[in-house]
Amino acid sequence: MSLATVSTPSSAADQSAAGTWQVPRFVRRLIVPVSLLVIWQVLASYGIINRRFSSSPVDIIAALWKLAVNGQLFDSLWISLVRAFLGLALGGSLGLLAGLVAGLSRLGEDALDSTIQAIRTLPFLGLVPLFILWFGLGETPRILLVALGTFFPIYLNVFKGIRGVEERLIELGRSYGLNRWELIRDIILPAALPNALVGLRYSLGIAWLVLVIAEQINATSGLGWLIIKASELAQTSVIMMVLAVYALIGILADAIVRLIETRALRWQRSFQGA
Amino acid sequence: MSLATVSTPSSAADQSAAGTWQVPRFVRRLIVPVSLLVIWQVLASYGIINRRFSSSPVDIIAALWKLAVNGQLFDSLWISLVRAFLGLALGGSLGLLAGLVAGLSRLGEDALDSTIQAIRTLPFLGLVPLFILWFGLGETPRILLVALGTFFPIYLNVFKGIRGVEERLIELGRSYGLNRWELIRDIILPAALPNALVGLRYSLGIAWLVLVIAEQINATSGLGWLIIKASELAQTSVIMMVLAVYALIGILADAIVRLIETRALRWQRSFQGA
Amino acid sequence: MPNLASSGVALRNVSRTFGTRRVLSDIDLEIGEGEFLVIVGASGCGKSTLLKIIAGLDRGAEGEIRIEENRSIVFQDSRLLPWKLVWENVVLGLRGNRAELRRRALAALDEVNLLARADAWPLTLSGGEAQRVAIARALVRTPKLLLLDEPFAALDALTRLKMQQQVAALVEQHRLTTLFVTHDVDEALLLADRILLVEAGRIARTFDVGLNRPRNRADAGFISLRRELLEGLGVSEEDGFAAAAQPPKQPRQTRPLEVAVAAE
Amino acid sequence: MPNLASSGVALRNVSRTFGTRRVLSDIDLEIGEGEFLVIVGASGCGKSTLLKIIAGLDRGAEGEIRIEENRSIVFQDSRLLPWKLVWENVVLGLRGNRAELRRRALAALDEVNLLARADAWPLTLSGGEAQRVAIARALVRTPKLLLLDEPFAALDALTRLKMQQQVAALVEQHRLTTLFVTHDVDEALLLADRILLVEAGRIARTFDVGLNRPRNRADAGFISLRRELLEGLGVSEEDGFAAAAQPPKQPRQTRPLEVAVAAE
Amino acid sequence: DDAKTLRVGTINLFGVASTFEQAGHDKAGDITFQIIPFTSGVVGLIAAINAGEIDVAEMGEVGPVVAQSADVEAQIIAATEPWRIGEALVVAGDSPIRTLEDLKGKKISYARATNGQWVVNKALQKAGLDITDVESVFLPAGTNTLSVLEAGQIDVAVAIDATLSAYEAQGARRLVNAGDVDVDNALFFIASNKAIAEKKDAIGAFVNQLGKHLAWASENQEKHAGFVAELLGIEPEVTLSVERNRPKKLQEIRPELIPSNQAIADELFRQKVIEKEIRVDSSFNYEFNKYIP
Ligand SMILES: Nc1ncnc2c1ncn2[C@@H]1O[C@H](COP(=O)(O)OP(=O)(O)OP(=O)(O)O)[C@@H](O)[C@H]1O
Ligand SMILES: Nc1ncnc2c1ncn2[C@@H]1O[C@H](COP(=O)(O)OP(=O)(O)OP(=O)(O)O)[C@@H](O)[C@H]1O
Ligand SMILES: [Mg+2]
Ligand SMILES: [Mg+2]
Repeated sequence: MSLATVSTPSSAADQSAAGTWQVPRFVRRLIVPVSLLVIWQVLASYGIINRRFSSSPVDIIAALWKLAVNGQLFDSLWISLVRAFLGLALGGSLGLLAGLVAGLSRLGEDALDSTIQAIRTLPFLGLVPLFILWFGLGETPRILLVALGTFFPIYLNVFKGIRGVEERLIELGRSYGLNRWELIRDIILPAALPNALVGLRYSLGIAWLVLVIAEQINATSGLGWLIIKASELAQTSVIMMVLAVYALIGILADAIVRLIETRALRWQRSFQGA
Repeated sequence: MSLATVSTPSSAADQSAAGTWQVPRFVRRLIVPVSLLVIWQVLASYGIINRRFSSSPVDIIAALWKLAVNGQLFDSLWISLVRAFLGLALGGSLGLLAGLVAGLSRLGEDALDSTIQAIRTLPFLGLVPLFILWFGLGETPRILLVALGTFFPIYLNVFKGIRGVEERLIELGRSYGLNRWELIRDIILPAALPNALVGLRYSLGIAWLVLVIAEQINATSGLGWLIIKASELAQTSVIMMVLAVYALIGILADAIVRLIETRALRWQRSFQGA
Repeated sequence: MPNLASSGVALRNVSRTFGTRRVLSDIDLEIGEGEFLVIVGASGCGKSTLLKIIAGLDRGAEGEIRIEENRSIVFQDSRLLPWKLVWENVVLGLRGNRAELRRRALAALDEVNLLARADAWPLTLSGGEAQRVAIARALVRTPKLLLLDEPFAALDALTRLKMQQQVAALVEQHRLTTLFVTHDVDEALLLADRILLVEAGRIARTFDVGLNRPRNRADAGFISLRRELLEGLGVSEEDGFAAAAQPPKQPRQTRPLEVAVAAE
Repeated sequence: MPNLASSGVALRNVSRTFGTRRVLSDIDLEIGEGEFLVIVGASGCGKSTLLKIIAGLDRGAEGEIRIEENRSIVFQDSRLLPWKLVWENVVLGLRGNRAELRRRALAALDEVNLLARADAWPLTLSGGEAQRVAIARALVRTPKLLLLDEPFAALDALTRLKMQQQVAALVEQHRLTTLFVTHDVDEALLLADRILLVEAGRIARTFDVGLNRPRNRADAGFISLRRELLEGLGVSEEDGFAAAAQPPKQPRQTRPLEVAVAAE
Repeated sequence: DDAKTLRVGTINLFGVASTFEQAGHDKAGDITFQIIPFTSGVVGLIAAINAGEIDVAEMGEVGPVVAQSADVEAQIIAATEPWRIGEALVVAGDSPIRTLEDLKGKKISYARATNGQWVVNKALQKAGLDITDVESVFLPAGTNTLSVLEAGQIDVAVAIDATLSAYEAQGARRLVNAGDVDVDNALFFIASNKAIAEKKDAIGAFVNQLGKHLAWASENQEKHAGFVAELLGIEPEVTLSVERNRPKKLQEIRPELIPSNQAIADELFRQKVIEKEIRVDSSFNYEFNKYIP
């Protein structure tokens, strides 16, 4: 007979042990990225990485500092954030709406899904000249490009989320006399939420990505402009700095969505990784 | 007492009715996009849409014909398809792998997730110059860019899919002595599959999108190059033709994934829309 | 006996086929207003399918069906919404002031002895607790038609007794029409006005339970009906562990349905 | 009586707390090799939690636990993998030639009278069918330890009898150590070597069932043990529908656990 | 979009109109010049003027040809004097390439359908080479070309000021200036036909203001260099070196300019960069010469 003896400490001891020995989660999550940064810096300091190809983290921070001091960074960051936010708000809510319509009714699916799937594959970059034609030169085409880019992940995930809701629960709602809106609010949306949040996370990333393209149209502001200008003028450290800012914002945005996730999905008892 | 009387026809009658009266699914899905095309053509023919702003469907087909006849279209299409496929294969399999590692183990998550989340927000355009520096001017940077772009949707959805697997089923697997690989194969992957397929669908779209950017890198072939060349020369009808080709391919690719989906998810009994 | 003429629920010549399997055939059924109808039958004979048809949840059924709109249902699985707290699940679909709803939910949960778990997430409930929440959810509203699919299967003897009494009291008080699926013959006899025995998708027999209420297990009428019913189900009263002496495979009273269909 | 010294499963001073709720306290338990141990208790008293601890599935338990690695478990919910066909579910985790596995699965499904549904998707099964597949899945392998959490709750009388016989035969044949949770007192008495009565997270009483096998419900020892057990569960043998005459709220033998904790 | 507001599209990196605002030159009488900076490449400019989003666009010599080939309804209304050392072929500081003849078989990066392509063409022509004797490399807009050059992925690149000077300041070496291969590299201003019809006064005022702005810039080089440095976020020393050779005034639109543009059109057609043969003379508009200060 094969036996295993498990001895679990008492709860109090367990918790104090956790306090003393365990590294907090967010620190553990930082270990790898921070180590990568350190290695990079060391390689750069010893000249193993050519400065022309990439600046060292220290150079990047210096560039950051310089642009932060003269205010250019924050201005650019702010305007980009505003654009990303507006585009995301627009694209996200339309995506949610379209996902709901297509997800909830077959008629909606037949009407929307194939059209959206076709549009989805249109490349943004090809659309830039057309967007200028159609929407002019102001903020409109930029925000619309972001909206277009963020629309799809939300749409796809909401649609799929809704179609993944178990028939059993829909039956439940029907037999308890939920009207259409209550069915959506109480059953379909909560069930689709985990998927919708994945869509949101992805949209956040896309919003940034599209901005760089959108801010090429004509702009003297925004991170996208900053990076393009720096590229054309061969300012490697500025390029890398902007990339670093993007990354930071990305991590931040992601952390926010994670927070929403853990709050909104408190009820879940799913696999947490071994 | 409120009553409802339901009278359902006998099965045989039901099926023959379906045969005679119901429009097949794929035709119904085509109604809206085709109507849009017709409206567009009519508006264009009557000059309500300025030709400068967009070509009419007929113009686009003419442009398509011209490029198809001289072979340029198919050459470009083929090379783009090859690039998209290679990039997708690479990015997709790496995304799957990373998603598995991060999804399956906390250690993996701590090691990979934050780094990937940070990289995810880096804008492609900012990376193009770096890719040229690192990988030269051949096919490598193009394929790698596609791989990078397609990596994230797969990763995110696989990760999320795995983390959405019900703890109950994992318990089941554990108590029936499944080893790690069997647990993955028999429980985690099938449960994560619906999500992974959403990721795949999204990746297909992204692959195209990135190609337009990637094919700016010293390409003299591919759909992206066609579109860039056309926009440099303000050839609206060519741009729109290439976009139409993108859309067609997109619909096709999507249909394939749908097919996979319906086959792979036969077991599901989920909400199909009302 | 309730008046069948004013009946709320009626099925005429209803059948249900999944793929090529005919699961229900030629069901003719009327449930009188205020009647307590119990369905018994072997596992897989079509009880839940019938219940769902009567609940208007099965669009694939053939035949004529008249359903009651104002109904509550306890499914065989508890079907709690995992993202709503226990008490929120209880008042699902009820409209009104939140505090008032909570009050009603707590009262109903108290009835099923689950007051303490009112603010828990459903996924942390035990099997019997989840089923009790589902019962509370059905009982907190006063429908015309109450559909219960093996509602007490996961409950211990005491809780089960209490629940039986509660349902009986409620049904009597509000004159609810009730359709009750169970495997427990005693339960059926204690509660039913009429018992349908379903076999392989057909109503094989109908028992009118003419016993006075409250009913007593020791009653002669009870005992003889019990024997009849058990026989209908293929069990002889004496079946105990003695049966283990027989060869393990018994003649199949619970024939797979294919056989029945093929025989047609 | 099996030899406790060579026992495979042992718990010493085990408790389990969820948040602030203590669900199990000070459980000391040894299961002898080949012993058939039955756990009874009110809904929510901690039976399934105890079973999961013994199955090694609960990492949050405190105390000393020795578990058996070679085990099969039937969960309270059937837990079929929806993406595997019924027969594939049965042989989950078994290795070997696919044709051979299928043969074994079909044999096991035949035993639970479900041969006809071997190639169905689990989501199309009825409640009792799903539970029978779960039973077939546990019985198709021959583990040392068999854990069954209310395995027959969703089954009709006949199928239940047959399953009880089958489990008993299998256990006897392979000298399986078995832990069996049930609400059915008769079932407990028919099968058990020893019965544990759990109350509010503690082992309240232990009954050694010294009756000979095969057991008979009419046996005097059986009847007296039955009365004792029911009393332990808070039900008097005569409780029938007569009890409905009492006020609906009874004194709570199944106290909410908070109360028990607060009293400590 | 009233007749008193002229929308002028320019490119910050080299356009002369981009400093209008800083210099306070964005108003003349009751006319307002709304300067709309584009990030890079003439693609956006042509699309914008085609869409009627801007009235006037500032570009190189090749731009008007491309616009015309795309049926954009616009005409050249002004041009600066030649800017012969404002654009050049550059190589990495340590490059072995010393003469134009060395270009044979090398990788040259330029942007299609721009002045850059024209400079490359003329340089090759001068060395007796054809475009097919070198390997053309097209990098996406916004590429850090200097680093690609230094990494050895390409051998030669075309750059225009201020990029050119910025590269030089970072160690790149000029191989040959545009002027040395007979490229004028003047900046051209095209106006949409609609603007010409409806905003004649405003365009006139713009041409006048442009002349004044150029004159002012050449007299206040440090100040202008400061503006550019601020605009582009680079060192004032670099922009100051740009100032010294910037065009100092406008030239008249006259028939003598046509042959050079026609040559561009013919060559681009020969290379199948543009798809039809065009006569460029119709795109020259002489009526605004009178506004040149
Ligand atoms: N994850 C959890 N979090 C909080 N409470 C829990 C959790 N799991 C179980 N409980 C609680 O622990 C108690 C015991 O649960 P358990 O499942 O062991 O009951 P049980 O005896 O099997 O009851 P039943 O007969 O109804 O299945 C219940 O009150 C339940 O609500
Ligand atoms: N969606 C479906 N597709 C195919 N077969 C189905 C489907 N739903 C039910 N069945 C089959 O129909 C038969 C009757 O199912 P039903 O759920 O009505 O049984 P039941 O009498 O409630 O049994 P139990 O007592 O086990 O719950 C079963 O054999 C079941 O496998
Ligand atoms: Mg059922
Ligand atoms: Mg339990």
